[in-house]
Amino acid sequence: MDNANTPLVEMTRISKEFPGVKALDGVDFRLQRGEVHVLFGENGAGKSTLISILSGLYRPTSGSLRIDGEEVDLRSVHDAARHGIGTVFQEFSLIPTLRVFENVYLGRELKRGPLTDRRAMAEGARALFHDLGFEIDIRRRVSTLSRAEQQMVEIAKVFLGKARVLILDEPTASLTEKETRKLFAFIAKAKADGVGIIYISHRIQEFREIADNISVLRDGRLIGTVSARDTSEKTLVELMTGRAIDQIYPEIGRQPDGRTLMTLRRMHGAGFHGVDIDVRAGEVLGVAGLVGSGKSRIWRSVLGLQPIRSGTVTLKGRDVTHAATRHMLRGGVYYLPPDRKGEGLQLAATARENIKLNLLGRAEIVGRLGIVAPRRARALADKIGERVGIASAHMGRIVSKLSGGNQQKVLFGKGFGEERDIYIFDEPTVGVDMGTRAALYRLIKEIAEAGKAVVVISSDLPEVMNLTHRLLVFSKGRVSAELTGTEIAEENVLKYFFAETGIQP
Amino acid sequence: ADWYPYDAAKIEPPFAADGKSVDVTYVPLDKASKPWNICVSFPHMKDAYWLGVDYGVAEEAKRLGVKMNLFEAGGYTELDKQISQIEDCVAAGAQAVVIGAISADGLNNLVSEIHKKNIPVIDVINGISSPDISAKSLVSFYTMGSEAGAYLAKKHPAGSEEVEVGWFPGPAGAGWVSAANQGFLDAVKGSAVKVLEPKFGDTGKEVQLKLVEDALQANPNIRYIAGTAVTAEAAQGVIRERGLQGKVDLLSFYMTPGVYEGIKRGFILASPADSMVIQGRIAVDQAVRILEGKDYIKHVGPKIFVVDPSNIKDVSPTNILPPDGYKPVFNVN
Amino acid sequence: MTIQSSRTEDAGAPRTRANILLAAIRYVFLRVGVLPFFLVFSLVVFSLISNQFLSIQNLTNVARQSVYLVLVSLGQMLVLITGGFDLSVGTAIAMTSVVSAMAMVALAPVMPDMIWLAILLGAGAGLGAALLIGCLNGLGIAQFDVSPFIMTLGVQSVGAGIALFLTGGVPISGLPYDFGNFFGFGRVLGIPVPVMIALLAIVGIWLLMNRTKLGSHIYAVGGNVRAANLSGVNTKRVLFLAYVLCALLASLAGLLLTARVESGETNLGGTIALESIAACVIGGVSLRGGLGRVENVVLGAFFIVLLQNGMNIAQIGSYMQMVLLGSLLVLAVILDQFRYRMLVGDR
Amino acid sequence: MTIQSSRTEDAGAPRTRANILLAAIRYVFLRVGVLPFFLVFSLVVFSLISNQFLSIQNLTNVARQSVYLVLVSLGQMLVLITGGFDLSVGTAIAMTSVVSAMAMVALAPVMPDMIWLAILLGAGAGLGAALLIGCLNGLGIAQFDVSPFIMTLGVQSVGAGIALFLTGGVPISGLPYDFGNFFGFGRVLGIPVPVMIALLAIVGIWLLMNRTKLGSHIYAVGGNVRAANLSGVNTKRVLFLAYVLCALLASLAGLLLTARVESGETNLGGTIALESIAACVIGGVSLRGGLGRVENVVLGAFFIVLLQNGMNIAQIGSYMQMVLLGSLLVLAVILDQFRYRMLVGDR
Ligand SMILES: Nc1ncnc2c1ncn2[C@@H]1O[C@H](COP(=O)(O)OP(=O)(O)OP(=O)(O)O)[C@@H](O)[C@H]1O
Ligand SMILES: Nc1ncnc2c1ncn2[C@@H]1O[C@H](COP(=O)(O)OP(=O)(O)OP(=O)(O)O)[C@@H](O)[C@H]1O
Ligand SMILES: [Mg+2]
Ligand SMILES: [Mg+2]
Repeated sequence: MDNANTPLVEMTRISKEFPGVKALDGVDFRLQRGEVHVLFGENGAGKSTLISILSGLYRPTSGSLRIDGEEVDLRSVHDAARHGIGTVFQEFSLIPTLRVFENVYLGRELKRGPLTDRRAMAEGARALFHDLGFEIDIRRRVSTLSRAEQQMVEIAKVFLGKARVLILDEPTASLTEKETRKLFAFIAKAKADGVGIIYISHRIQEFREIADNISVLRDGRLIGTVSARDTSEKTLVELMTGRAIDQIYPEIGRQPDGRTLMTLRRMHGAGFHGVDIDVRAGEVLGVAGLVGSGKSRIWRSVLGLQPIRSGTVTLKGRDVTHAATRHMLRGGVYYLPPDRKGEGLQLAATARENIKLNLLGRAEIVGRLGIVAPRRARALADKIGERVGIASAHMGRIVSKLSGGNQQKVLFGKGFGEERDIYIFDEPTVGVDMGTRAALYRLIKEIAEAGKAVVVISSDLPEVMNLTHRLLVFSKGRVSAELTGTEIAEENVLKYFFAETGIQP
Repeated sequence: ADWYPYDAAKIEPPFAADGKSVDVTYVPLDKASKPWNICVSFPHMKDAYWLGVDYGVAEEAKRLGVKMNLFEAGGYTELDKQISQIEDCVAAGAQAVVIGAISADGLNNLVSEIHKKNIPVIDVINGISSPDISAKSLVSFYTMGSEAGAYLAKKHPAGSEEVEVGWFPGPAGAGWVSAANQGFLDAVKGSAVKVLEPKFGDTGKEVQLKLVEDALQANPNIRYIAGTAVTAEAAQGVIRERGLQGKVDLLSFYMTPGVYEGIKRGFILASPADSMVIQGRIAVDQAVRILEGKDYIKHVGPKIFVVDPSNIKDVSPTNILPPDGYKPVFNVN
Repeated sequence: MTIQSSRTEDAGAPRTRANILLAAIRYVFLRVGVLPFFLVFSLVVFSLISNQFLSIQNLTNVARQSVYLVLVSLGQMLVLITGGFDLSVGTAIAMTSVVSAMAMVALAPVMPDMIWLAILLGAGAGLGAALLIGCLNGLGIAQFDVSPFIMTLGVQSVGAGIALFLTGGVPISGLPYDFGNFFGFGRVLGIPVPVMIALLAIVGIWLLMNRTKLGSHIYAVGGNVRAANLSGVNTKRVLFLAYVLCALLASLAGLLLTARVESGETNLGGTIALESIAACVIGGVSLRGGLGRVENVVLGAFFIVLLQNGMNIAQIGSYMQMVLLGSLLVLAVILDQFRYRMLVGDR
Repeated sequence: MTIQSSRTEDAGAPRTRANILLAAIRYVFLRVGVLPFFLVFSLVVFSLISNQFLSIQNLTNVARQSVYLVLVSLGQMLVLITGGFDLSVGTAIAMTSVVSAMAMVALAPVMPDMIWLAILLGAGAGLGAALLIGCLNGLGIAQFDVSPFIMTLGVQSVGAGIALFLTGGVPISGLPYDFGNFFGFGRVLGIPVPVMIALLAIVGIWLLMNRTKLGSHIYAVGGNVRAANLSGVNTKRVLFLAYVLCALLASLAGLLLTARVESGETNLGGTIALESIAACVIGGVSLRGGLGRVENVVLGAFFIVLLQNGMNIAQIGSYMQMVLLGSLLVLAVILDQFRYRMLVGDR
């Protein structure tokens, strides 16, 4: 306290390696009291990893960490909390089975004597939500809340603790304008109290409003720290990507009048309301939208992964509205899930085995009695591995030990196991570095130009804008715009992200 | 065909550990004066032995015209369940309780509680150490073991050629097992019978089968295999497989249908019979006598005799075994 | 999902009496689970079958018998809520019984004037043995991340072996009379001491789960262990403590049982692990962890004892009892499955 | 983490002989698990203790004794790989034994000239009873999403009740001689028939798991059920079939055991559920599902029987055996945990 120039947080030469990925590489980072410091960078740049280290979730492979000038070794989130660090994680940290106020006070329960004081906690939570302007019944179970409401609880949680350092990892991802305003007011107040704030967001337009400084990360390295006032959005984006866009994104030829392979009509379900979509052969259809906009869930319901309340799905003229996942797959649809560890891969199996699993529908591999021809299966799997660019040495490795990029290639390879007509890629390049991305984009180009239908769902805006022929923008469970050709431009897309439901320009 | 009069032995003085055995002839009552409610509790009903006791208890209740109501705890680890079951049946209005105890000491409390309510408790088969027991209908497993040992000792008296015996007394630690073990070892002392290290093990057929195989493996000179009924039953196949018929003989120290059949077919040499059916019958008779204030023998058990091919034709199987195809009877009304 | 769609139905239909009844049943089912229905059903059936059943005497009987299962189930509940289970509670009981009895028998002659001290020390020794079991379980599961199934199974086998080894399978008798007289049969204010102690334990665990930090953390760890970790909960410590508490509660039951049978026995608690899990599940504790209420677990344990008592009194053969109990268990879980889906929503 | 750091060490240090040995141990451990180490260790210890142990005759003895556990473990492996487990295999064995024996005893007098037909029909009846058990388990677990623990526990209780009800606990004797003579004690080409059948089953299951679609799907469902679903696997059907196959393999073991003991018994297979799980775990099957190899499971089952045989021959008391087996199990799982982390990486 006596030396006002000591940074509140000082991270020096921080590196972090995960098996196969170097997530951070010698990053320096400082945060002053009363500063709002934005971390900016593309997916997988290492933002979350950096703040996870500061939050005690991960320990750095190397580097040092000082808080208030004092060197600390944070061994757990609990540890970090004791040093006054409060974090809203990108991945929610709420207990679904507990009530809102229990979640808010989890880990720092109020006590009277030896017992916890539930009434005081309920009161405290109510007052806090009132101050924040979030309208949520604090007695509800978190499992019954919507994603936006859960986000609010998450935010409330960190404002409750008297934190000296506030870390907010994409807090506004699923908030409405109104709640975002309230949040910003609160951030301003905390800032005035001398709290240091680390803010992560992909919404450049927010930075001008709240940020003092912006640190840009790319591929795990710190590219630079700039002042928010003097830096244009264009410069930021250049810093972020670091290369000319056209080097990464291939030009994909479009079939002029592709057959309509799949149609969705008046689709209703959890997270989407009244959606009509046509999927055409030889075309890349992009789907963009904020988190929770329904852009993923509409396709998941088509695939039979979540229920469809009403509406029809037609696949090549057949009604497949409530078909089971495997029937959709057999009907020629491939779905690449966004969560490759949770839903995509057999983590304990080799890359080859993962690809082989999708070959079992082929008659030349599996005989009539269900007997697999092992050599043929292996040869075919290796051929597919080659096609998607997996080094042959990697084919026999346990897939969880491959890098994220290679894992994603395996996931692409699974799609080539059988003849498909429609490829649905949900976040096809999540956590994948630039080089691999270019390779994956070339695969998408091959597929589309071979006359298949491709759907790319992505929260990576440049990706959907540059790859797709036709772009659907989702907002609050509805298609707020369908853009083609030159209409696909950043400001246009952003506008429809926040567009109130269904208003057409 | 009535079962009585039956050769029995009473212990004088009753309940004394060093009591003397006196031969008597047991004759039960003809009929009960009214349909008393008698509750019976067994450790389990998973083998033919307890089924035999069940048969005796149920038949005697029918013959005397009393109500019987039986519980089994499900195994020798279920002492707490046995206690609950006995409490339940007392609550349901039992006027006398017959117990085949899981633990010799663990039920003492309960017994004295029941005793205070003026409900007689009869100890059947296993033995209870409480002084509040009204009567005992049981034989000692020490005697069973010693009968089996004596049978061998007689065949191979001191001075004759030494013979090796593999000995499989049952699960280590169970009260009846240590008693039988002691009896067997005492009885062969001083004879030409050499008993190998006892092999304890659960009385499941797989377990005993393995034990027998391993023993034959380790000691190729074995002449006899003696042990639980399950051991003898399980060993028959092994003996046949290894072509050891006539070279290795089998003995059990208690009787089951399988052993009986084995003796009849010549696969098993001999087994003492404790007439568990009769023990059950006597326990019910004792209960009724106590309830009706009649004379009764406080501590009695059927006389033990060895069954072998020489006498098997004369033995009435319904006294020492449950009949073929008998299904457990839990209630007699 | 399910909730929402049926909610709309409810709103649409006219509020007839049947609808209200159905809504009430739905509400109770969602809040408490299947137990109240099972309980009411069996009370009705048994009291129709036998008029002994509803007598005061029989019900106090059931209350006293259920003490042991209630205590063990409370412990089991703690670990079930964390998302695990404990198969070694039976061993904890046997160990406690054997060790405390041996200690008392050894100490009583040494300190004949301070018999209560001997009893206390003996009880302490028994609790200590169970503590060891709990620590082993906790260590393996929290620290080495061994599956609770294998860990507690292994400890169960080891513990049973040791208990048998200590006694040779022979009951240890000759405990101080005061021990059995007070903890087994004594009464305080007209209430049997075991029932008294169980009531205290219930209140204690209720407070623990509803009014303490540890309790909230146990729920949190079971609800979502990663989220709990992100909220600063020391998840390993919580897991460890849950297993330790579970062993101690089982040990308490073991002490009371020892006092009841007045001897140290290895053959106690053979099936209590499975019974206590069943009691919890019937009491609405989710095997996925995170959900479960003390009062319902107590009711669940009480229900199982009541059911066995009722079946005994109704003279249902024990084979039939096995069939009925097994089916009931599966039925309860299937219904609980539906309930869970309704509560948490089908993702 | 652990791997990487040790790898760098390996690379940095000079390749001494000790290093090569360590690397070899590491490699075997990662590929096969702890079993080879346990096996070598116990072989050495027991052959030092007793010179009977390593005789050909004793080893064939062990081979024959292990047949039953091997068969059940193969079935258990199937369900463990799907990520569940089956506690009802013991009941499947008892049911098979009782039902097939009853059927044979009933049929043999009816068709005295076609005794083999009676045997066949009896065996069919036994397999049918087990099939029912398997279907029940599969239905509850695959369709109603009941936890395998509760489902198989419930079915176990129900099945045991029914088996006891059918027999009253009395062995059913009077089976056709040919049945016992052939399936229990017969030899074909000098090899005992049970060993022969077990070998056939091993080959069959090996083919199933390594050369068929169903096998790949079983691995896939256990490895990641959501990913399997997205790869077009009918996950419910696969789960169902795994439980059915498990029951049938247990049933086969039950038939052979029945032939061996020449009577229908309800108390066969009392502890085999836990033993078979232990055999699988020691054989490197992960309780998280997805991992496990047929040959290692066979070795694991063989190892357990060998261990028991060795302990019997070495005259180790049965209490001590419990302690040793329990500790070994926990140790095996802790080591397996490390192996899993090394293979898959932390979380
Ligand atoms: N637990 C983990 N194990 C392995 N790799 C990981 C882990 N967490 C992150 N990574 C990898 O580290 C890199 C950086 O990820 P990080 O989550 O920090 O990115 P980010 O900048 O927060 O991205 P986003 O904008 O998508 O949130 C990515 O390549 C990611 O795949
Ligand atoms: N309001 C919500 N309620 C429940 N789950 C949600 C909600 N919003 C998003 N999710 C889930 O959170 C996960 C993350 O969503 P993601 O980041 O992919 O955004 P998204 O693609 O816009 O999601 P979605 O299309 O599902 O709204 C998805 O699995 C989604 O199902
Ligand atoms: Mg991030
Ligand atoms: Mg998405």
